[in-house]
Amino acid sequence: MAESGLLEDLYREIILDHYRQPRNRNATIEPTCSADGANPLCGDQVRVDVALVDGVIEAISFSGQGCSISQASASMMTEYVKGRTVAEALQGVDAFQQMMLTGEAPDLEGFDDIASLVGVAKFAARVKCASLGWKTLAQALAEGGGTVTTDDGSR
Amino acid sequence: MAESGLLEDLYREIILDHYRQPRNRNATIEPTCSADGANPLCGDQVRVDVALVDGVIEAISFSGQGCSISQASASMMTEYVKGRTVAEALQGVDAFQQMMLTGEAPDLEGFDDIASLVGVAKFAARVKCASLGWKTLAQALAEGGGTVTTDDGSR
Amino acid sequence: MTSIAGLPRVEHLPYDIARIRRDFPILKREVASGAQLVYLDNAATSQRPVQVLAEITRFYRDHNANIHRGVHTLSVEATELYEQARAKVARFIGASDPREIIFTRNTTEAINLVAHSWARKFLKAGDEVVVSEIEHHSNIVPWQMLRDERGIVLKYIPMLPDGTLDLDAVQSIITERTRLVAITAMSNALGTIVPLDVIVARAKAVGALVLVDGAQSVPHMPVDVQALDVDFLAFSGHKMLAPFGIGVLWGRMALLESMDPFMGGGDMILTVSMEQSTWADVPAKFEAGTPNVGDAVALGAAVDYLSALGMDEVRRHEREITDYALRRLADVPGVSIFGVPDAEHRGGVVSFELEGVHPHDIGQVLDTKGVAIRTGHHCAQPVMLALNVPATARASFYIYNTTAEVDALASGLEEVGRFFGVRK
Amino acid sequence: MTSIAGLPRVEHLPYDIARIRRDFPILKREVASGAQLVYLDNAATSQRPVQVLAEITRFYRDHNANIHRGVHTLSVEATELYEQARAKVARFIGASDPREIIFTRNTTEAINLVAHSWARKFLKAGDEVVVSEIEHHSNIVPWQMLRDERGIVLKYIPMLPDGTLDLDAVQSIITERTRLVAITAMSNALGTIVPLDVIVARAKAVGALVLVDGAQSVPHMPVDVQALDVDFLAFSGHKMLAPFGIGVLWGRMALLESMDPFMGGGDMILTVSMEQSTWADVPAKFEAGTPNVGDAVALGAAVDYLSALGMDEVRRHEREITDYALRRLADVPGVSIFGVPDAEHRGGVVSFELEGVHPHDIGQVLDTKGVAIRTGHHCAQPVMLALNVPATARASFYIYNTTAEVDALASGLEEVGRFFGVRK
Ligand SMILES: Cc1ncc(COP(=O)(O)O)c(C=O)c1O
Ligand SMILES: Cc1ncc(COP(=O)(O)O)c(C=O)c1O
Repeated sequence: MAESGLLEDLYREIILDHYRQPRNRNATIEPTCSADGANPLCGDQVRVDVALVDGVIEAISFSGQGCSISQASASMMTEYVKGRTVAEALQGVDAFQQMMLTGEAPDLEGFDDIASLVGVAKFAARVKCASLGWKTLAQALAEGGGTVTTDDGSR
Repeated sequence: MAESGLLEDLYREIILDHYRQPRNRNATIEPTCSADGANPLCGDQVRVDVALVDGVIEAISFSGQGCSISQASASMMTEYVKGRTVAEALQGVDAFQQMMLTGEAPDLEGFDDIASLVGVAKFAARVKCASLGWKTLAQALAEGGGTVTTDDGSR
Repeated sequence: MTSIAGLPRVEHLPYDIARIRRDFPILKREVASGAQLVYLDNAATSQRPVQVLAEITRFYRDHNANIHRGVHTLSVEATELYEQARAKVARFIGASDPREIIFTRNTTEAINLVAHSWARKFLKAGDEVVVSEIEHHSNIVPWQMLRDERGIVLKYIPMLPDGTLDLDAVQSIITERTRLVAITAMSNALGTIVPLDVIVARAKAVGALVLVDGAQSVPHMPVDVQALDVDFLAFSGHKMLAPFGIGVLWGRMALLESMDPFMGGGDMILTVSMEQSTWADVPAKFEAGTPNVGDAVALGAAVDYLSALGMDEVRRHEREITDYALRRLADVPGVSIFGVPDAEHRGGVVSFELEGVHPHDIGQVLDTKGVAIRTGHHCAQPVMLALNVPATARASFYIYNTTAEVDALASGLEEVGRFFGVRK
Repeated sequence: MTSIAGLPRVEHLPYDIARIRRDFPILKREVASGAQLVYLDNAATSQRPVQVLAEITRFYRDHNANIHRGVHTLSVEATELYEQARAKVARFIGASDPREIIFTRNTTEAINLVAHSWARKFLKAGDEVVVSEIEHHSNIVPWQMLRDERGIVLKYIPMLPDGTLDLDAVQSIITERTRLVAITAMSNALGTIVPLDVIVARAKAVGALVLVDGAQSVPHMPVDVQALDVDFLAFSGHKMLAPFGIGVLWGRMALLESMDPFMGGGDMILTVSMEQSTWADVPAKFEAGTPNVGDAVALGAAVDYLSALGMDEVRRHEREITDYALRRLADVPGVSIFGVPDAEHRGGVVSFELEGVHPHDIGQVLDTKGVAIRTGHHCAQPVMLALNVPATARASFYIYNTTAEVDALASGLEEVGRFFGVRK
């Protein structure tokens, strides 16, 4: 069916897998920095806790609630950045944002699962969901932590 | 020409005559009551002064500026009410308003010239011009005088 | 000013759903997946019939001009059409005087107008404004802004778990200090029909005014401002077959006359000098600048369309569809429905959740089946908070919806459940 | 949010008046007398081309939905179209960021928004707002209301007898206490083009902001907010081929961000709880409630239409017509023209009087010839006061007007003179 094709574009199996069995969700870690993110218009909320040791993300946890896309994306994000340096993590954030903008998956080591989210770029309303975990991570890594929102006043 | 017919419907000869030679305009009288009227959206202004003796309009004057319709109508009004009782004058005001509403000339003694304004009823935008003098007269005759406007907030 | 008596009569038409659907060509549209549209997002905005679209085009193609008291033919015609639309709207809601109809952009502007022009003038610190917990943000935020600016007290009539208002609390919450009760006639999030009579009675008893948010009631059921015995009514054209960009504030003439203007500008003045200006009469006083003439005229056509169907019939149809939907969705595994269980006390709005699936995902999957529903907080975050959910999925009906479309929704939901692995 | 870079390019079209006129079927209309319409009331509102009307219909027939972040196809499409229109408008006036475009109902609302959200927040008693004597009421009354409410000082740059501003006075009137200069780019009553550079330079020198009322400039000449170096620009869609009901406030992003919301309601919030709400980002913060999506999209089409012609060409055409009209009307017995004598310094607006005939009567008689002009105070009573006339007659031109239509006006005026017995 035509519609199934479209659906599977968005909801790849790996995404549903992360949604049903999120990684690093509510993990018990001792965070050195944290941030909260919200997409109030969908009701998506996420908190990202990071344990940084010598510029390397030793441990990470996310919590919150949201749609499958936002939850799966946050789960994949934690898997990707764990063990990487802050610089590498931020590069990942950039690569992700770029993918949402262009609809093309980047050629980045370790990004294979994440690349399954490329289909989201076609669904303008969902890009904010997918980006939430990543933006919140960037916020946590930035000086001071704090709160981000993916509602930029556009509709 | 079709357009000429329409035009002459509005601007009957008798109207133009009153416009060019207004009666009781800037007459010197000793008023017992007065009122100002304005149609600010056209810039029409009129003042009506009345000398009442024992309930009879002994003398009347109007002044101000405005389009041919408002001036001619005020002029005709003064001719009509001079020498009549207040009750008769107010009956005339009613009859005039009625004519503007229905587009039919009333069968009233002394109303022949005034009936030439019946064509105005077809021109919604001009009804206010034609009514100005009459409304101002009614205001002058009412307790206290004062200011009226023919802008009723409609367009 | 056009009078109500001078309006042409509206011919009554039998309620023929096939004919009605033909008036809405968009219903034949396919979405990206190739599925045919099933439009169930009517509480957000309705679709527009060809009659209304034709009226817009006709206005602009044949009569377009600015209405500011022009003397030329087009301007006279445009003015007449605009004022006729005002009279049609007045007749539609039972107002006696067309001048009591103020054209605004939407419900939101209508409520803000009252907050600005009435409340800022007449309320002082400590005065109470009462709203309810089931209000749309448009009937909350203006009062919060006023509270923060002027120190009025804002109180809420609480919502019970079934989505109705706590009517017992009405007596204690509306007090002698209450100056205004601003209340929705129907919740857009849950469909709850509010028993306005109870609230109006209490408000009258304490001498408070009543503003009704009719955004969801005026499009869907008979509304008569005289019978309601309220003071203000706000609603939006776009939810009742008219274009975006036109809404209405109705108010009692004496009240409107007592109020200050809202915005300043052309057309709301009597005179302007460099020193001082004086205001035009109602309704012009509240319609600063060039109004949305074209869409007001189209609202007149929308009102004619609804009147031809008859608002009793509209309500009957929606009640039937809603009743069917409530029963049909209850059978879908994992679905729970929020709000009152019977269609008698709710409008054509069904908010629900599907166990284990976020509303956003429900909406997305349904979209691939052509089924358009709304997901989110529906601009009613206090309701979401009270229900303890981040968002809901909402299907909402209008004159053209069919039971077959409800079936499409139900079977779509079954597939959503399968897709996300909801256990049966 | 749609970016400017992502917009399709607009193909340039040669300025072919016959083709342009075919896009406006209303120009073939006859008025009651049977005469063909000669529409010379463009400063009040323009006519709309078939392309714009088709866009309205297309939007409602194919894509209509509420844009409030819906997940279904129609809502996504409607949102895209709405945001694309925002980007088109941004490109049209040289704004770098589409988010700087706030959709309002009209110029009047745009100016009131600044008075409410910027001035009420940042100005205190004694602060000065400077306008000019040739402003439209929409750029006077909001400041008078603010003055009466907050004790700001309102000052006027005087008009000289030829309808231009007294530029010498600019230096002394705009002072160190001036916080805002709100000034029209072109007078709607006289057509005067204001040398904004002089005023902007002085405003900058004292650190005041500049708001430009572009209601008459944006439709008729190239306008680039970067080049103008101003802070706010307000204009109306209905004067530039778009429908009624849609207007624009452009503002510098940092300014817009610093401002309070205008109205409260749906879509301008980030979160709402019963206790407190937080605001959405610009532009949503200023667009409370359901926006006029359909007419915004149509404004996008109007802007495309004008861009295809090229605003330089539009201005050239109007200058030619105006030049012709100034010369042609000067020959009509009894006519005197107000304002600057050359078309170089005026827009396509010619205000005049005819000796011994009230403007109202001029307009009425011309109407029977099909010639539609505006008569009255043109919402600029201070100008009327300065000219010492109760009203004027005004002809105003747009892209579709021809010299033949100017001839129709002139011969119509000759007949008016004969009819009312103006001596030759
Ligand atoms: C110079 C000027 N400013 C403001 C306005 C007000 O525009 P609107 O009525 O569309 O708000 C107009 C329109 O007549 C105008 O010409
Ligand atoms: C109950 C209720 N009130 C107010 C509104 C706001 O209407 P608008 O966005 O047209 O101003 C809505 C629309 O969603 C509503 O459903």
